[in-house]
Amino acid sequence: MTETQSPLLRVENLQIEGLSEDRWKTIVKGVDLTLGKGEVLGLIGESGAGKSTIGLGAMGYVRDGCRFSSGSVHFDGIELTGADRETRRNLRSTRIAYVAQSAAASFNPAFKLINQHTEFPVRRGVMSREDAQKDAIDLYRQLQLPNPEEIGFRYPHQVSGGQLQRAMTAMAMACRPDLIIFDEPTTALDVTTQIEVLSAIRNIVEEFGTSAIYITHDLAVVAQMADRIMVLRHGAEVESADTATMLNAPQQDYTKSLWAVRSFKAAAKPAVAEGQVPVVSLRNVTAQYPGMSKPVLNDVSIDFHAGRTVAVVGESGSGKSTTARSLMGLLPPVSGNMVLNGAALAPEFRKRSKAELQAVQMIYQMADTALNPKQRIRDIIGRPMTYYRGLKGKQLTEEIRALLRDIELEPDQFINRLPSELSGGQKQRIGIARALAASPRLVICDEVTSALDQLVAEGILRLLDKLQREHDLAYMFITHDISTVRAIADEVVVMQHGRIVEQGAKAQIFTPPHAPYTDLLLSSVPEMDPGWLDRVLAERVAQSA
Amino acid sequence: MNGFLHELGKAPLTAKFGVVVVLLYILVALFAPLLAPFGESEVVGWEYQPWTTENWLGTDSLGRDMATRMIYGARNTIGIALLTTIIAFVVGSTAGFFAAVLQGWVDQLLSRAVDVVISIPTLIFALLLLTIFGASVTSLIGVIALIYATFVYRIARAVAMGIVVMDYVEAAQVRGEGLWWIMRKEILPNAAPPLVAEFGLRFCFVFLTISGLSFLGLGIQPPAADWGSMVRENASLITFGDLTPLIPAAAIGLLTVAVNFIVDWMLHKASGLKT
Amino acid sequence: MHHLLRLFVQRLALGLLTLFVVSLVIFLSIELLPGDVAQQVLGQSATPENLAAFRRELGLDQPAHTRYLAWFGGFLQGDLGNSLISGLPIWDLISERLYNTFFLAGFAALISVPLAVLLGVVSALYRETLLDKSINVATLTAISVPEFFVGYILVWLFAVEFALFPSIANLSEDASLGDRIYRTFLPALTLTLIVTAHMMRMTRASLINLLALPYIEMAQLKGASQRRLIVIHALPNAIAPIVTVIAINLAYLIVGVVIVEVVFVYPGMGQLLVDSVAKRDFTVVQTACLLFAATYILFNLASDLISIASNPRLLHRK
Amino acid sequence: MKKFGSNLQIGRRGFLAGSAALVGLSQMPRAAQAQPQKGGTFRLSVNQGGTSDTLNPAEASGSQQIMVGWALRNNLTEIGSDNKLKPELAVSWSSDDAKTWVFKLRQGVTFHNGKSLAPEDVIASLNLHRGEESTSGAKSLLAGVEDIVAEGSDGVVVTLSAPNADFPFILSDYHFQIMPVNGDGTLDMSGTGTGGYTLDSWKPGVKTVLKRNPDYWKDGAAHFDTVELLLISDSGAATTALVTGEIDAVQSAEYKTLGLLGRDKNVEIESISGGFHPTFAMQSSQAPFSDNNVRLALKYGVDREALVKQVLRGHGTVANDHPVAPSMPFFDAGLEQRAYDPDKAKFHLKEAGLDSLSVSLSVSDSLFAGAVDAVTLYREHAAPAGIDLQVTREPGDGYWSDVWMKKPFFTSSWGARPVPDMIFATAYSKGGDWNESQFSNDSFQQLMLAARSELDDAKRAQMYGDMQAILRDEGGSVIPFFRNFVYARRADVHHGDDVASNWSLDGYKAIERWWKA
Repeated sequence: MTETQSPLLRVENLQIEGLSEDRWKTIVKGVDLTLGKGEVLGLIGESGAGKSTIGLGAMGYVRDGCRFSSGSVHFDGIELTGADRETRRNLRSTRIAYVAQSAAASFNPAFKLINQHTEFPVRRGVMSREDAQKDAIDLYRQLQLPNPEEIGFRYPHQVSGGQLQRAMTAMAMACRPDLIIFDEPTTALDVTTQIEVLSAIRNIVEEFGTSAIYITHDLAVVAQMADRIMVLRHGAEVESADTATMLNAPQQDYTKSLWAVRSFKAAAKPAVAEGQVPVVSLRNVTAQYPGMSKPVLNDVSIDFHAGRTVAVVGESGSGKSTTARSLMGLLPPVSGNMVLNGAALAPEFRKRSKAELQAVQMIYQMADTALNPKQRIRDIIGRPMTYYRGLKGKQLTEEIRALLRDIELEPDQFINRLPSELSGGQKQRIGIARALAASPRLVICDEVTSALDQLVAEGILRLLDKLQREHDLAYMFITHDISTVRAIADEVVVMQHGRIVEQGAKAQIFTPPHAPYTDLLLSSVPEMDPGWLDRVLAERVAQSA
Repeated sequence: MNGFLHELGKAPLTAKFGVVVVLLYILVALFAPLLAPFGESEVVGWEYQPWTTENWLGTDSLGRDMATRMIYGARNTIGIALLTTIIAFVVGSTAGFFAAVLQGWVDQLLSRAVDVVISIPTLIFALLLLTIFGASVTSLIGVIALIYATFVYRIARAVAMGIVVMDYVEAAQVRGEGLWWIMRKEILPNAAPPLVAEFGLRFCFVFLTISGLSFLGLGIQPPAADWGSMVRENASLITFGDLTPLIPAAAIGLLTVAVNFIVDWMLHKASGLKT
Repeated sequence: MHHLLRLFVQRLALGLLTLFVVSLVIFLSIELLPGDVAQQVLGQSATPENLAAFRRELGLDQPAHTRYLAWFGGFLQGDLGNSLISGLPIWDLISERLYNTFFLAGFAALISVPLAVLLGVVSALYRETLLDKSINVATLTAISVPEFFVGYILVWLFAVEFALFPSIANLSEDASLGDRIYRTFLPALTLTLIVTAHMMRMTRASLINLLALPYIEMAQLKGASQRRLIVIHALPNAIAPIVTVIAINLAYLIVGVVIVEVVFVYPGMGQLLVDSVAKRDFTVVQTACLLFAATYILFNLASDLISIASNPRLLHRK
Repeated sequence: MKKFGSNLQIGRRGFLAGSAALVGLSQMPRAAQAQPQKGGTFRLSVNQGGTSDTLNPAEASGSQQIMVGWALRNNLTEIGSDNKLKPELAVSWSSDDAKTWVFKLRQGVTFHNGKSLAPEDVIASLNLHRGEESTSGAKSLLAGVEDIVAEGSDGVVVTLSAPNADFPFILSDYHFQIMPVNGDGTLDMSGTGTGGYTLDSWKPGVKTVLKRNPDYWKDGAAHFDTVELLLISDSGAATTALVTGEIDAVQSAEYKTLGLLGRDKNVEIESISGGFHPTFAMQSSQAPFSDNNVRLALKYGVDREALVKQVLRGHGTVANDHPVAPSMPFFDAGLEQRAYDPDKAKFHLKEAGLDSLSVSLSVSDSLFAGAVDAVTLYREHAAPAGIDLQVTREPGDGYWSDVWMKKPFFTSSWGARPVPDMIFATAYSKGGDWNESQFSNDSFQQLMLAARSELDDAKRAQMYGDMQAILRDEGGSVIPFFRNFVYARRADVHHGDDVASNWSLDGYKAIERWWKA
């Protein structure tokens, strides 16, 4: 698989510019790469590294507002950056195909999957409609889609995310192209789904000997998929090497720092004293959305103690965020109760006193939607202080400045900014500051790091840990990311289908034997070992046999 | 203001043209008495005199100076349309935000009431109300504002619905903030850009509606000069190929085109599309 | 499909409720109008005695709610009542005008809807080109001038200068379809100019909005041409907003054409409604307004249903 | 133009002769027209009326109802093209004391439904406007009728409570159309008459189609095969349609486009001096108009010459705040003409104890071409006198029911009447149906009654002169001018040597009198 006699794709000194604020800015700064037939190249980097732009550029495509400024892309002897539209268009589907990050958004909602699948094989005259449909069903089968005979006749919204991603891979394969660009195909998926998609993609690429560029920000994923890895940063190559070399002996500091990200671990805390009253307790909480037949939360009981972190982990739809919403009073439980400092907490937030509202604060996943884009930092942080604590004037300003220093942002620089003038990590810090401004007892952190690059996320985790110690805060830490749980949790709650599957101290949860679901969850987390995917799949086959 | 000028510098030519035209109209409207060579309804000569240095645009059917009538027309027509649109927006957006934040029965009640008003033909409803309240400028403004507030309500509600689901609104709600605060501080600033664009469009519609009502004799009353009536008064001349009625109509058209250019530009900016 | 049917029934019920409230609003408005039908009919020769006699004859001496209920009762049984003034059954009074109104609206719609969609697609396809900008400026200008002015210009051009079409729509009952089309051409063209711009701009905007979506990029990356991108991949997803704006404009063609009727002396519903308001002819106003409101509601309902039918996510649930 | 005034010789013998009385009306001399020809379709646009107009002559008020009514039906008497009273369904009439009038009916006249004209038809048709229950607009014209009875098979005897020398004139009023009685004694108001046309379709507010009555009794009348009468209230649309040849005649042409219209070789403009006049009527029973000084101030505050020039483009003559036109019998030429005098207006305001006056005058374009312009100019004229006259423009449809006689100060318009008594009785007498200014003056009232029974013309002229003076000095209406009837027709539409000046369009009888060639 690694021989590269005559490269299929040769990219030389590729430069791409993007229009930003009415100025052309270089976003890809002279990248070279070659890709042999049947080879899989992993492109890895943080957001803004230019991975997708390079991937699309390799197809001779730039998004609106971008342009090729220099360099060349040779695909099988054809230079694409200067080729006319017609030439480039005719290569697509038949010789180069693309698999997008979000299959749900990238399938046209108006047509059935199979019609989208067969569109270009038929139009380009590769095969007849009937053959194309038969071939699609074969591909669906090969990609282990359930009901391969029928699934193509559904509309995209009727099919789950993991299945759509496989259907999209099948669609990319429709004309048996020479090259497929995979643009973060599993990023939006849950880990247990991801593992299925990864194995499906790998198998089919191997089967047809297709060359591929696999774009991701996840090292462990790329380790499973790629023959070679190229690390990108700020639109330029940091280094590239074959997968084993790259994993074991990275040369550049930046690469090393990426590899080292997962080193943070919060220091252990003393166990909870006997008889210590939890700050907040959920007792047998069952919640249901109005008009739905089944409860979304079923008999959930969790205690939150001051100074300790409860990590609530689970996949999408497990009810972890719903638990937070119940706690916030946004979804009042239909049975069970909530307790704050030993006293009953009103189920609905409108019925809660100011002090009760103050005690429980929330940090949201998407800092972009959590901060009012039209308010300045001063107002965003200052309002809870004024509202709950009655701070005004000079005292208020002082307090805001102190808090900004606490979250490691220079007050003079940031106090009058708008959220749009901040980076992702800075926004999340402001989100944290807004929660802290209320002087809460319990802070709910809802996937606060999942939208952030790893290095930035780690900074946030460190900050949260520091603040917890300083303010003796109780954290409810909602996440789907097991490594984050390992880093920060004191207690772990594993949820599935609105129920708690397993809960207890971190050490206890991570030490076998696990509950079956916990086991699945833990074993599905990719590891940096290139052999991990084969091993896990083999183990699972063995278990089910 | 500097920011605006900066933005304007980068705007397409159509938007610059729009801004210049609108500013010009506003200046003319504000300084009408200073700019106009004659009194608003002063008879200065014979009817339909040709263009001269004294009567720049000639005279109208009664021998009043056309240029003067145009200038005062700007004041009456734009002033009334602007006031009407502002009232419609204040009332409509307040109600729309109200419905979006509170939802439930408040939303249902307001939305159904708006359904009722919208399903009655605009012109007939205006006719009924203007007959009830009399065809004065005050009732004209009130009635048209009420009718247009229903359209604004729908847009404001839709925009606010998109904002209400944002986490920062939820954060403010669970903080315990009151309704007024949420509407004013969380929703209004974020709803403003689409509403401002809408304001431009609605201003044009109000403007045309008032012209239409003037045409039917229900709008601005003589001798006040307004462009709709001026077209109407001289309309039959078109049959004979006379250009006089074209002037006020062109003034109406030019303003609406200009406003639309600005709106297009703002919508384009708001959409974030590069092409 | 059954959730669609249920939605249809729900919306229909809501529509009927809206109509009921509309009828109340209209009734109250007419009650509030200065003077009643008796005064309007008897006019200058009104004396207290014959006013009273007249009111007795028309039942105007009854309290308001009794009169409303009487009308409503009749309405429910399909009896629209008689014109208070001429005493003729409402249907005789409005049927021909209603036909004229629908004819004109239909005529204008037949020209304007395909034209608007076509222009919208073309300008989305060639966006930011000279062609797109010309279409944009032309349509903008058309909606920017008052409709009576558009009417007069067309009269001048087509009736006076070139004498191609009549300036007034002098219709006879037994006119052939061709004659009718000939005589209503100018009003239809006026309406076309007024409504096309709105629909065209919405078509263009909805299409261009979709162009930023991942599935359009995907189609492009699959090798779709610009034309295919717009017509095959984007247009089906833009049906909902386009149909909504078409519905609004079709409703406008039916209910909002008083001014065009005046300019072209077209015997439609608008003029009758205006006359009847002036005469306080409650039954005529009420019937006409309800017809208009029903038209509006039905068009909206239809556009909602088409939007749903065009959206597999709503049509086929999981 | 011939001047009238001295040659008024309406003698008793004239009436007794039963043929025609001289009605002094001005005539523009005109070249003899071609001989009438039968055939063709006459498409005519009128501008008064609405969708709810009926064929009931008691409710007739606008040109749509009147012209259709006169195409379908006849009166007992009519004003001819030469402005003289002529026999119509009555071949002759006579009276000895001006109190008892005997009308002899024309023989052999049948209604469209085949029924022969009989006294019962005439009696029922006239009684429509009499009695307690009558809601007719012409009720006051027949208020003096005590009894109407048949005399033989062809006579009708009308007994008046008081003498009225003008009674045969009164019966030429458009309300008094003769309709057949049904078997049950009710009147057939569906459009059946003795007129030159039968009703093909009646769509008020839109279009009325009439077909020629082949059996019309009148000679040399009803030439068109078909008549289409359209209601076009927008004068611009009507003018355009005339220019483009889609209609053959318009009821009134806009002054402002007359010059342009005149250049069109296919269009003929008629300007007929008549008694048509607008009034700015004040409700003189109400403050501030109850003070005659206020009324005088408003009368002095209008520049009549300017209005005639600017609004009528010269197609009219100045009026003197009374409704008797120079073209009418008994016009007092010796009465001094009131001139525009803002100082006098100011003086009268001061007399009324006012420094300034602010009043609102309602007007609608549908009243007559240039109505809004006239009021707008009036506003400018009145301003120097300290009168702030606000122009309230009202919608045309509904003006007569919502504004006229409802608002304190409004514009109105009056068609010509053949004799002064008719307009005095209707619009200025106590109890007159259309006494729009609520004028109530005892000496005026006495003079009016006395003049009716006075058979000496010199004395009558004296009385009518006095009445004109009373109205000029005390009346509640500002009457600025008498307007010519200005209407237009296609050049291929012709009329006889004379054109009646009592109404527009040949006395509203163009349908019967004109032809196409």
